[in-house]
Amino acid sequence: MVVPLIYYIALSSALFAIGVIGVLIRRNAIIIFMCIEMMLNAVNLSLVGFADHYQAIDGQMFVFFVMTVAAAEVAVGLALIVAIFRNKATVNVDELNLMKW
Amino acid sequence: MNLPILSILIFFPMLGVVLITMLSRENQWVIKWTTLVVAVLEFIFSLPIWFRFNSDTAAMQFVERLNWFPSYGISYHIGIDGISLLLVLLTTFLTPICVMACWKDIQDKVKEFMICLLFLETGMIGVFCALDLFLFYIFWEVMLIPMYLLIGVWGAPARRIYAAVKFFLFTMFGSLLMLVAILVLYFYHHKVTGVYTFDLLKIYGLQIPFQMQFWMFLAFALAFAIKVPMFPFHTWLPDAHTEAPTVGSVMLAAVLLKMGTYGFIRFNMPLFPEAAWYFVPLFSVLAIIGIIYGALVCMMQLDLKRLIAFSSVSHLGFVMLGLFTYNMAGVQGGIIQMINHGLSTGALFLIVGIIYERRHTRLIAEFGGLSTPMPIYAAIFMVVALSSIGLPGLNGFVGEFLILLGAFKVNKIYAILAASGVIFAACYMLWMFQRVMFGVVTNEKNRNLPDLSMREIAYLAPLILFIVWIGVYPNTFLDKTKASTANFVAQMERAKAPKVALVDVIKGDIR
Amino acid sequence: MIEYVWLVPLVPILGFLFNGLLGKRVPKWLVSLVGCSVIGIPFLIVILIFREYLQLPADAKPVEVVVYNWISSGNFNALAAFLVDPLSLIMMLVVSGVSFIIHIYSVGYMHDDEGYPRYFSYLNLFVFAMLVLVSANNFLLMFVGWEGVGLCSYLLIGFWYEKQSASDAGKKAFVVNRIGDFGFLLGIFLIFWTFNTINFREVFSIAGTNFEVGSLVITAITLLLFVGATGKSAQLPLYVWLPDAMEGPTPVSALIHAATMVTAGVYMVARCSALYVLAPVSLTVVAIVGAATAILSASIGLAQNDIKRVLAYSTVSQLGYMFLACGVGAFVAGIFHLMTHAFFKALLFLGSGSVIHAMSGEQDMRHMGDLKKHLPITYWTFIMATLAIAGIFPFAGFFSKDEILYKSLVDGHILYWLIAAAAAFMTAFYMFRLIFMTFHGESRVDHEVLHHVHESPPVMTLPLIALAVLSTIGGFVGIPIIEGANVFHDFLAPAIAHVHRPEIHYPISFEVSMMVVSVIIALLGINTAYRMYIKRPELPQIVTEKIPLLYDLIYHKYYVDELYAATVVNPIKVGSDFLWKGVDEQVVDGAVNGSAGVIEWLSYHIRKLETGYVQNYALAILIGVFIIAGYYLGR
Amino acid sequence: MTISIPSITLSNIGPLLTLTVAGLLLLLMDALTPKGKKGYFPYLSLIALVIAAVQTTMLWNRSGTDFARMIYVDNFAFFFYLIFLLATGLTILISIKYLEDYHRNLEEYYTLLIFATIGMMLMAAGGHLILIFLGLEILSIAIYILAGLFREDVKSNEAALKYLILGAFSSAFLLFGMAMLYGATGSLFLDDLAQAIKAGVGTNPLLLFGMGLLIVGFGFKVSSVPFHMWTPDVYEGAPTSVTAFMSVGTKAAAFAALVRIFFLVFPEIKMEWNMLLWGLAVATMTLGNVVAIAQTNIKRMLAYSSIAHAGYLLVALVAANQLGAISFLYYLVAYTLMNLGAFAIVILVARKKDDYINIYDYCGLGFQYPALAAAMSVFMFALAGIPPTAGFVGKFYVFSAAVEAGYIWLAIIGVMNSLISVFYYLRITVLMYMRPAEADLGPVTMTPAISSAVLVTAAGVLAIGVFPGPLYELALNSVKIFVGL
Repeated sequence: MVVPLIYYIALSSALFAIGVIGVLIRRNAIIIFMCIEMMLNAVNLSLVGFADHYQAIDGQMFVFFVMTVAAAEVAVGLALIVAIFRNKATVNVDELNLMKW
Repeated sequence: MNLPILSILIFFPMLGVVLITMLSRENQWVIKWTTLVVAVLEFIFSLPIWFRFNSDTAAMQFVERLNWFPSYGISYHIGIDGISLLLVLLTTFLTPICVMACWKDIQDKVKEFMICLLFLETGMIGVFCALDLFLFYIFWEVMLIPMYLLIGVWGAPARRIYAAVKFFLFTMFGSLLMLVAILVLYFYHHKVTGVYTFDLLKIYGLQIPFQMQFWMFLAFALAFAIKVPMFPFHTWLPDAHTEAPTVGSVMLAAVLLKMGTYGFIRFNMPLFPEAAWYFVPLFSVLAIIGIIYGALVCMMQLDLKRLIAFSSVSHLGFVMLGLFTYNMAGVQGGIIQMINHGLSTGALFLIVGIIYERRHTRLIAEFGGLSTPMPIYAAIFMVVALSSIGLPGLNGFVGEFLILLGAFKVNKIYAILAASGVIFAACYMLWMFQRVMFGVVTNEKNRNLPDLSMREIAYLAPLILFIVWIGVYPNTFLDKTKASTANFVAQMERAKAPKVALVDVIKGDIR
Repeated sequence: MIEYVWLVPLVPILGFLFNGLLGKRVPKWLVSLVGCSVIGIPFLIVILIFREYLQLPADAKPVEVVVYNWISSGNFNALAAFLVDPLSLIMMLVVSGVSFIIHIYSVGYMHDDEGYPRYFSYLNLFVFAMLVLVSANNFLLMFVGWEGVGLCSYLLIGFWYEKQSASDAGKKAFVVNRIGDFGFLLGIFLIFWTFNTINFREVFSIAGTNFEVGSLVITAITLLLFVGATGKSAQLPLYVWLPDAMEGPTPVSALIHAATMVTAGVYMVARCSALYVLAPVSLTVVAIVGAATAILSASIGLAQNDIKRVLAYSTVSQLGYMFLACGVGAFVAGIFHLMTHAFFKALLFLGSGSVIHAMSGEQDMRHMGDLKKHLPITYWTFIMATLAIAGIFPFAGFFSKDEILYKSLVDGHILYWLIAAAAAFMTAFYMFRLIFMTFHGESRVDHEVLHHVHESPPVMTLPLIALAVLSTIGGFVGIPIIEGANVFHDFLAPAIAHVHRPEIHYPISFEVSMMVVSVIIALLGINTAYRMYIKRPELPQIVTEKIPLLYDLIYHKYYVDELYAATVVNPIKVGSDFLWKGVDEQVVDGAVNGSAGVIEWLSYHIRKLETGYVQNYALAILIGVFIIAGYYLGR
Repeated sequence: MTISIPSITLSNIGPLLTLTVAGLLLLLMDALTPKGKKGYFPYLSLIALVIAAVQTTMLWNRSGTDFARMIYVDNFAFFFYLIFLLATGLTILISIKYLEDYHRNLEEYYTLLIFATIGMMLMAAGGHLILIFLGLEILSIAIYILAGLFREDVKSNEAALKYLILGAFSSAFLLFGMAMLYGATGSLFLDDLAQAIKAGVGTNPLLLFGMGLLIVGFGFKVSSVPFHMWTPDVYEGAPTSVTAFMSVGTKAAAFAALVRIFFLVFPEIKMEWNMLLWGLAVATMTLGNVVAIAQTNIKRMLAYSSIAHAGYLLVALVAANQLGAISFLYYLVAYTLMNLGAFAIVILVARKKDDYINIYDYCGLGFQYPALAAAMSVFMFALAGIPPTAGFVGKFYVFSAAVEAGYIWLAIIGVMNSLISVFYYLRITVLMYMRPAEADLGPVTMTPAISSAVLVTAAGVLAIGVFPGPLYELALNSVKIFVGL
């Protein structure tokens, strides 16, 4: 059975949206990172879907790079969160508003 | 001998700036003398353009042209005609006077002050010489900076910063729109001729559709009207004049304001002749409002410099009225009135500066009866005040008369209304004079004011000389402008305003 | 010599420069010498020119002397050039002559003043301007003199600048004159754009050939010029400055505000007679204004107590006569009266100056009386001048005044005559009132002052005597009735145009009887004054109490100053204040600062969007995404 | 089955290689060199940058692609290389003293700068969306770390985290956009995308949304409204030298990619995006300038100013003509010089660490340190666009481009915005020259490195302001690749 392209797009969009909402509403920095991961993976899904649709390899190749980058970002992110936790004993993004206006 | 004389004039003060930069800040005396020498030399260097100027042609003279940025059509193109000749000379003439005038006034940050002054001179001469729109714009903007610093750093303590910033922003407001208009013009020129150029003389030949002229004229006019300043764009002027140090006020009044009127006659009118005709009523009425309004507001002023500032609004109204007549008398009157205003108002500011230096106040009420302790001062003040109110035999009259004569031909109502400004001028000037100079000395501080020193007489005397000279024998100066003005008038006569309703122009459906 | 006519105005200006620049550094006698001789020399030159002119052949007259091209722009050319013709010669003679006499008088009068050199330099400058005014060959150069004399008048009225009233008066004079000059200037514009020239003779000849009588443009020109004349010559409605001008030193009043400057308007109208005759409407206006001024100011003169103010109102009134003469087309009569008036009014002022000098500065006639014996020369010369102004035969005023009265009747209207006659009556009355109050009756002088009362030194009395002679015999140059005896008339004729109207010849008896009538009127006036101030000194008091309202009105000069203050001066002041504080600071500058304010306000509020919460920022990004998506979906 | 290995010319990526080697070398040296003896690191980095720059100039005028069309080898890329190298070099010069003041063993700083530079270069040269994305991420991750460099500083932490969260968030959008473009055309090569669009995918919604999301992603990097919110906070919190680097480097790199994509791939469907960008440009300029007025922290003020400058650059993008492309390049050079110069002064005036970064700390500077203040004035006037500085010429080009393309209103809004900007730039000069110093803030210590940075930037700002010709020719040469304009 061939899954129509639109399904991929719909699913990935839905995942992406969930990720976006997560970023917007969760207060814990780590969960926010996880939501961002979700957004990236949503994109990965659509890339794979398109690659399948076009019978081309580029899309799938892209996925690997995205995963790598995501990992790197999270690595930096976690390090930062650790540093912040040391300084402020919180990872709640609400409490990070020293700078404004 | 083919010295690039205008370039020398433009950049010689910069050389002075470099020189002064290298001098020690401690040694004020050396700095002042150096500046004075540079300024005087500059004046001497500028004399050849007077003597070697050919009055029979309207063409640009002493033209220099270098490719500056050829692929963009920008060239270093400078030259003068009869109109700019006088203004360049006015600038070089006034700068040494200003240096002398600030000799004692400026004790603080002398080095920077002198640098600003010379820098300003470069900018001003550049504006009057530039024949390339880009170059013109550069000079036009560049001279804002030294003037801004002069007002802001050495101005009167209370509101100098407000005045400086207002001056800068207000003037820049207009010139930025002009920049857009210049660009539009530039691309239009390319569209029509296939040539990219900012060269004014080339763009003169362009036939621009009226619709476009209309907007372009407005954009240019805004820049110049602010600088002039025409009502209702004048409010920066009283602040800037009042707060600026004496020399700043002098330069501002004498030269900077002329850049606005000069802009009209050099750019606005020849570039957009049809629109220029179309706008005659608007601008004449604004000029007349400026004349009367300025004079009336003058009457109630409590501050000497503010009063003179408003009188500038009034006087420049005359100039504008004259330029918008597009006939010989009016335009020549306008040009000569530019010079007159430079001399008279410049002198007035110097004169006020002299008592400001002694008393550190500009309030009219603080003075009174100064004629008794300062008779020479009184005499000079009187001559200058009379020149300012246009007494025949002094310079102001020649300009005002020719302007009104020209205006009368265009529209009698304009001339009648504008001439009433002459009455008001007498009112405010003489009333001010009375309050400052006449009566008995009531304020003890004024009792023993020293009269003018030799230095003060030395720098006022040349001004008085020219005030009388132009009044008695204006043809010396009128002759120089004759060919250029005739050319300008002929140029304007070739165009006529199309008969279209304003609404249609704005809507854009005139074709 | 004629070609050196430019020396006539030039020499005084040398005096101005000398006294102005060096006066403080040189001894007083040198100041006096220079000050007087720079007036004396032009007087001599004028006399020489006059003689030479008389000998010129008719076709060489008049002479124009071009010095240089003053202003030229396009086809506009204003030359610095002088016109020598009968009218200008008469004027130059009168001006330089009277000026010379008054300069000499001033040497005595101003001797102790601190500003002695300044005084002479101003006075010299005045003579320069006045001579330019009367000798110019074009309207613009005339205007130079016109404004120049206004300036000097300003300077000299405000000579004692420490006195607030003096500087006020000077300013008022200048500003009111400027209003008149405004009209003059517009007139010049109209002349230039009508005739393409401003040269007198060219204008007049073009006007004569190309324009009909009653032409609108000529009417406009002449009316505008007349506005100038009303300002300078203190006619209604611009006469208000002249009485105040008495704040100046008395010789100045004599020279500027009696003999010369104020007559410039009359001179100008006569000079432009060729235009005025083409504009009957303007002539009527001139006549009406003249007549009205004559009667109005004469009536004010009735109730003034300041000796100089009486003379000032009398001057205004006499100037009204001159304009009345011009208005009925009798330009020569106007000029004739101008000349005789210059003599006797200068004398009156100088005489009053002598009185004031003697009285240590007192000017109020109520504090005088019985000065005859103290000041004999002054008294007798004063009497002669008064008889002249009253129009008693054979004093100079008789001839000129009678001519005006006569002309106003035959060429004008019976009403003019009635008004003029009434004014003549009043003139005689108040002048003798002045004489009686000052020189006769009981002495009301302070004892303190009385000690110092003395006759003036010769340097002051000699000018009085010279002028007295002129006031007495000056009229004989214009003897009426007898053919050929009116030398003055014949001499001036070439320079003056005539009104085009049918010649009506009246019998000589009529003319003679009118003369008699005019003398009778004057005598009546004198008699009334005599009765009121000598015979029954209590009478004036009774009269004033009987007509308090009228008296009050006259005493307060019809409240004209107050009226002007309320209707013109104050509204302008209030309006200007409103323009400044209301319009300029609030509206115009308010718009400027307001737009800056709006941006600043925005700045302080938009920055609040930057909350510092990272999720809000993310939301902004999402909103941006929605906007973009919305943009694509919504198109 | 045959595998065709594409032929590659390594010298085409010579500058990148040099930097990579240098970066790795620095990492290695960091581990090997004992503490306290690492002072030569910045100079080593500088040498690497200079070598890269030389290599770039030697590559000049090469054209085409390499590495299987992954990399563009063209003057456009080279021009940007030079901008990046210049920016990095200047950043290094102004960093040395600043970092020493913090007494921190921060040698990885230089490595990270160099890696960030590599990322930027990849963005400018990338011929494939993956490569652009990778470049972007290399740059971003390096900057996340740099922003959080001062681990003990809460502000620095906060800035880094904000930047990271939002950066990743927007990267996701960018990526989604790329995916959509892929979906619409079936290729990730820019060339192929351009071909496909020319062939008429036209207004395929996937394409449009993809393009829109690219705008979001790059808009974030260039800090265009409404994706700009991070800018002030991050600029304020990050170490000043990093802020300086970010403000010019990231922006230039993102614009390089944006310009390359929009001018190469999307010119055919200009109608689909120009009005959108018109709106963004206006909003960006206006917001940046207006809000900057209210700022008293100079770093924050410069942040808003950088938002505004992004707005001006977007104007050039909207114009979408050759002049627009040229103005991009010119403007970015000018901006690099003037902004880095300004930040150099900010670092100097801040004395030790970031002690004095309030604008009122500039009071009286004009007569205490005339040369410093003069330089700052030059930068401020340049940023405000007043002749004869590079800033003016840059704006002049940008607005010329807009006028030429017929966007006169955009130009008018642009110039009015520069008017607003004059107000706050001018305020710095007001404070420096017209207000007396409020307190003695201690002496400003000038080191040769930072002085030379100030000198180079100030001289550069004036030089290319007065003689804009040569740079114009160079830029013209670089934008010839955009045949669609």
